[in-house]
Amino acid sequence: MLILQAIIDGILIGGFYALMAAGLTLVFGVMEIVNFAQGILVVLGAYLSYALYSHLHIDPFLGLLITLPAMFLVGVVIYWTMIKPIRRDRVIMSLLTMFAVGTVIEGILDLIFTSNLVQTTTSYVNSSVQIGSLIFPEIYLYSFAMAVVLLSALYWLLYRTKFGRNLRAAMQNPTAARMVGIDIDRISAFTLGIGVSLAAAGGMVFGSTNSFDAASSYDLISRLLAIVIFGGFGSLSGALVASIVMLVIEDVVAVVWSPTWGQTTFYLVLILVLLVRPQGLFGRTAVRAQ
Amino acid sequence: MTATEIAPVGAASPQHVPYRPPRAVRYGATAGLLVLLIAFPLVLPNPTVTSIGVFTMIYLIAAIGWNIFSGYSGYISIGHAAYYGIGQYTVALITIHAHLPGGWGLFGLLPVAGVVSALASIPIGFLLLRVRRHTFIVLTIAIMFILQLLAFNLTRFTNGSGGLTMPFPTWTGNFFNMPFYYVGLLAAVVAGAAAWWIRRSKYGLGLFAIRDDEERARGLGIKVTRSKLIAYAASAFFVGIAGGLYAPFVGSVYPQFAFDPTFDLAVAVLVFVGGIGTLSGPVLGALVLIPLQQYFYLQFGNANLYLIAYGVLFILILRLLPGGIVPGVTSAWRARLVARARARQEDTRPEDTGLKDDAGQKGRA
Amino acid sequence: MLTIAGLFAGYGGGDVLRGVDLTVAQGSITCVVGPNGAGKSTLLKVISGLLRPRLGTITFRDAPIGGASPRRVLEAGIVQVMQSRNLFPDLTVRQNVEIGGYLIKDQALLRRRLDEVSDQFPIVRERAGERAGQLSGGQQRMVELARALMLDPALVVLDEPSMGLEPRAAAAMYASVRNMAQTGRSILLVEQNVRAGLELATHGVVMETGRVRLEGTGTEVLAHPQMRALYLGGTIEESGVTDQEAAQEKTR
Amino acid sequence: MSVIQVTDLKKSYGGIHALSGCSMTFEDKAINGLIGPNGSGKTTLFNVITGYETADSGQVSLRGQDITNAKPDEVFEQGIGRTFQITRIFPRLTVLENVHVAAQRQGFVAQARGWDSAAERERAMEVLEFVGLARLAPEIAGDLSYGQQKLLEFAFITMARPSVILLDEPAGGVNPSLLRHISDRIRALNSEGVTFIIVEHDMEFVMRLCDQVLVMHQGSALTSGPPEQVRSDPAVLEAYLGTGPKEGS
Repeated sequence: MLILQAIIDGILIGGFYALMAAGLTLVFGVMEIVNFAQGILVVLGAYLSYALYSHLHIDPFLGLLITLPAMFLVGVVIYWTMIKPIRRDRVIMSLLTMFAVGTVIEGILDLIFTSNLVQTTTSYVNSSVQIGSLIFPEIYLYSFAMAVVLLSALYWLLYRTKFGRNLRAAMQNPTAARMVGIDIDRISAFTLGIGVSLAAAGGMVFGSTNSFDAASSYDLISRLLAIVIFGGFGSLSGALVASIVMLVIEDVVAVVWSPTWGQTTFYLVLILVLLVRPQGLFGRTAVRAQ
Repeated sequence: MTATEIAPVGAASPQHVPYRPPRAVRYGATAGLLVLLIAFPLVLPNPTVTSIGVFTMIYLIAAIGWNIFSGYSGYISIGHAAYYGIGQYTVALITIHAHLPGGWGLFGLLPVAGVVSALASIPIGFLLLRVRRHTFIVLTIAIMFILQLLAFNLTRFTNGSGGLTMPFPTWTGNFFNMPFYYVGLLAAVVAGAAAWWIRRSKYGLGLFAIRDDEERARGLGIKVTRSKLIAYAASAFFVGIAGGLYAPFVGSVYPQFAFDPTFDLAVAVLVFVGGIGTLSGPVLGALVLIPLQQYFYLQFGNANLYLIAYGVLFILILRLLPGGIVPGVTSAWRARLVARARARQEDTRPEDTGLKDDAGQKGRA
Repeated sequence: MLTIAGLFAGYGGGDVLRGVDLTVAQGSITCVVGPNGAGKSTLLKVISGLLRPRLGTITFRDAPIGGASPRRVLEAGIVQVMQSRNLFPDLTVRQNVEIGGYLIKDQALLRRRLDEVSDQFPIVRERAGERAGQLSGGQQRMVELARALMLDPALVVLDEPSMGLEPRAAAAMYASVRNMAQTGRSILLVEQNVRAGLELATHGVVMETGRVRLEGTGTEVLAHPQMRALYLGGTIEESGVTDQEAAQEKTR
Repeated sequence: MSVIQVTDLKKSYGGIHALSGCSMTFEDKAINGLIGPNGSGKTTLFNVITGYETADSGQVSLRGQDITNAKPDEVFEQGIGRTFQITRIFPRLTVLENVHVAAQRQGFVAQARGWDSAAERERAMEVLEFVGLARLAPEIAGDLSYGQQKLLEFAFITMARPSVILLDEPAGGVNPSLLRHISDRIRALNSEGVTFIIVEHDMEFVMRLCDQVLVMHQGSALTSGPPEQVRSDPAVLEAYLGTGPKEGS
């Protein structure tokens, strides 16, 4: 029963990890950028929700109406000011640049919020629903529902709209996309905006289910990267599956063995996968045609 | 037809303008710097200042070591804190389990810390070096976090988040920092000598070839996997020593400070700012930035204010001087000399030099 | 309608194109052939805006387009079908064609164009919902041609359209190209399959080492005695070019 | 006498047969020309011989010894050097350092010694002199012009005294006087007993230089023989000109 509970917890938590990982892998798929700042952007999202809740008493879920557009803007600005000017060696340079951008944001957050751990403790954070002997914390249920809604919206955007069609075209064959007149920079800026918004949505849940500070970003980014490598860089479905699988494994190991080992298993699974398939679970050796 | 007759090949090249200052200048500067570093704590014995000196030495060793792998081979690692941590834990665990007293004897453990780090780096490197580019960078930091988690989890061994406490040294007071400083300086000199030697060696030339075009290097008979692994282990060795010096200096070892992601950032920034892949780059970076960071810390009491400064600096360097200060300054200086040589030549021979003006475009990723 | 004069372009250190002069007449099918390394593909890249020329001019219907972005070239009325991997494999056939009309803002016009193109290329309707990556090489090429027509271009530029196609598919593709020309479009194509390309063309152009060496009607060029020399040794008009060559060497 | 023999080599990428059972014999101490229309598999053959790609099936042998799918470094150590169609030098090293990279040594101690021992340095200057780049020795290789980079690549390949040199389009993008220079260097080395295999589209260059010309078409050998014979072979021209538009349907 404990294991069943752990599996369900893993799936519920995996849901909002999928949000953050989807943002990371989408950005990579479109512009080959490993957004190393994704972890701190999640924390930034968490702080925004926290600040709105603690100062203005805006429910974090409702607050997404403010934080998501704001974070979208952050992503767009980062693209135009930081990524677009990079001319050569883009893959490595953009990775290092995002690493540096993340550090600046971390420093700023640390100045504003200090390094005291905080948590967005809404009324439903500590309440839960019980079915038989299974316990479902309300926040997990709500956040899972939100993840499903947002990921569905993302799929709708990608697969049912013209913008999504253009974005996927740019992802599959950037040169051909330019040849039909698609503005790759605009698509890229937009994609980074979406990726950062998804980070913020994940951050809202993260900040409600964990006490955090700016330094939490390191743990987050390494988990997210593990998920994305596991799922294959640039693969959206890979990221979703990997989020759920990784979190389920973590939670199961946590109850069977110990919570700390659960976390370690996370990385050990990653290493095992890479020993067998260096390109990740769903990764193609060449992500895009050159 | 003999070689000298063909017109287009190097025909109108100006007499060579060197890329580096003359040997006498370089050796003189090195000796002068060494004298300054030896004299520094004697002139300014204030413990606050000398403790900045010790931190500078620790980062100097690490930066030189990191550069041997990442700078020379072009594989950027942002997870070398793994070996910083292993070095710290090696010294702390041996001290505690062997019930060693605090004191000079602990410095004897520095080579051990280096060797253990290097040994640990071999299987890790073997795994990491299977992948390239972004996946490599990402995995280096993942490995670092795995080790941090292990340090937290293997409580019986590491005491987990409780950390380990080192015995106090036998010396105190204003003299406290001195031994750490000089041992650190000695280690930094050894690291610098090793980096210099590798740069001069056939083996090192192979590393640079790998940086420029790995497949091509393989095709010229270079054992690329072995070369990269050796460089990785060598850099782990020195970073391990840096960790081994840090542990007795601060007197305690905690997982989050041993396997510290900000250490990774700091080392990468130091070397990038100074000049990646150069001998003097890491030295310049560490000697300028670490005192600045420590100053920030002491002045504003906020450990993370320097994060902002570092981040901004890193962005600026990546944008404006992607090679770092040393190559940036030397190439600007050389451009002036070339321009002058050309101006002199204009009078006698108005042809093109046969060299492209824009060297930047050619670099292969 | 397209005039290229004194065009120099290349990558990195060297020039691949060394003074190309070329005119594509209204309503013609102009085929550029030449041995590998002659600079044919580079020429197309410069025309479509993927590569900036170093020297020289490109004029299309009296407007200069040298160095313009791919988007501006499209807007000017030139659409290029690239050599290979031209489609978006995970989009449907219909989406692939539709995206060719990316620059069309008027939805009604977009639908009308899609209908017209679908009439011309039945495969667009027949396989509308399938992923483009699942089509055969010949079918993909048809979809590419259909996509190129979405903007109703005045000039269609084709880079080795027969590459990788089996003979039957290549024949169908050539028929479509001829069809395009009959509906009033000008065509500029580069071909490896010299005979096929020149028999299709109204105007043949032979390039070698970055310059135009021979011009004439397709059949004239094909029958030219120096074609053998061109492909199997010897340079065309060897004596005639040396002075010009020397002059151009100086301008660099 | 054959030096390199390939037997029934096959290599395909996603359904396209780059090599479809290619068998050829390259003559020892000769200048072998390898020609064929675009996409006929010449570069793939080079890549398979030199270990940059692995064959799906078939055999490569060097003087009777099997070297099929050996690694690039092993192939080089066997005495086969090559250049690339798009020159591959080390752009951030100096010209001299580039040449020294190609002089690898075995053993830990030898590796730890300075990269330019006196004997090596003399040899390096010799090969640079040979191609006329000696005066550019201290320059950064990436700053050289395209033609000079080609010469540099050619020079460092000869550093290790290979017995066979594979050149992938040595004439591409090179101006006429430099071209003459390159063919002179090839002849000079050949007279010292070095075997050449040259992929080249400049037919004049090939026909003037080569002792034997081998023709590839659609991934396998079409014909081979002395330049004049190949040149007048109607099948070769057919391969280059392709088939007409109507013949297929």
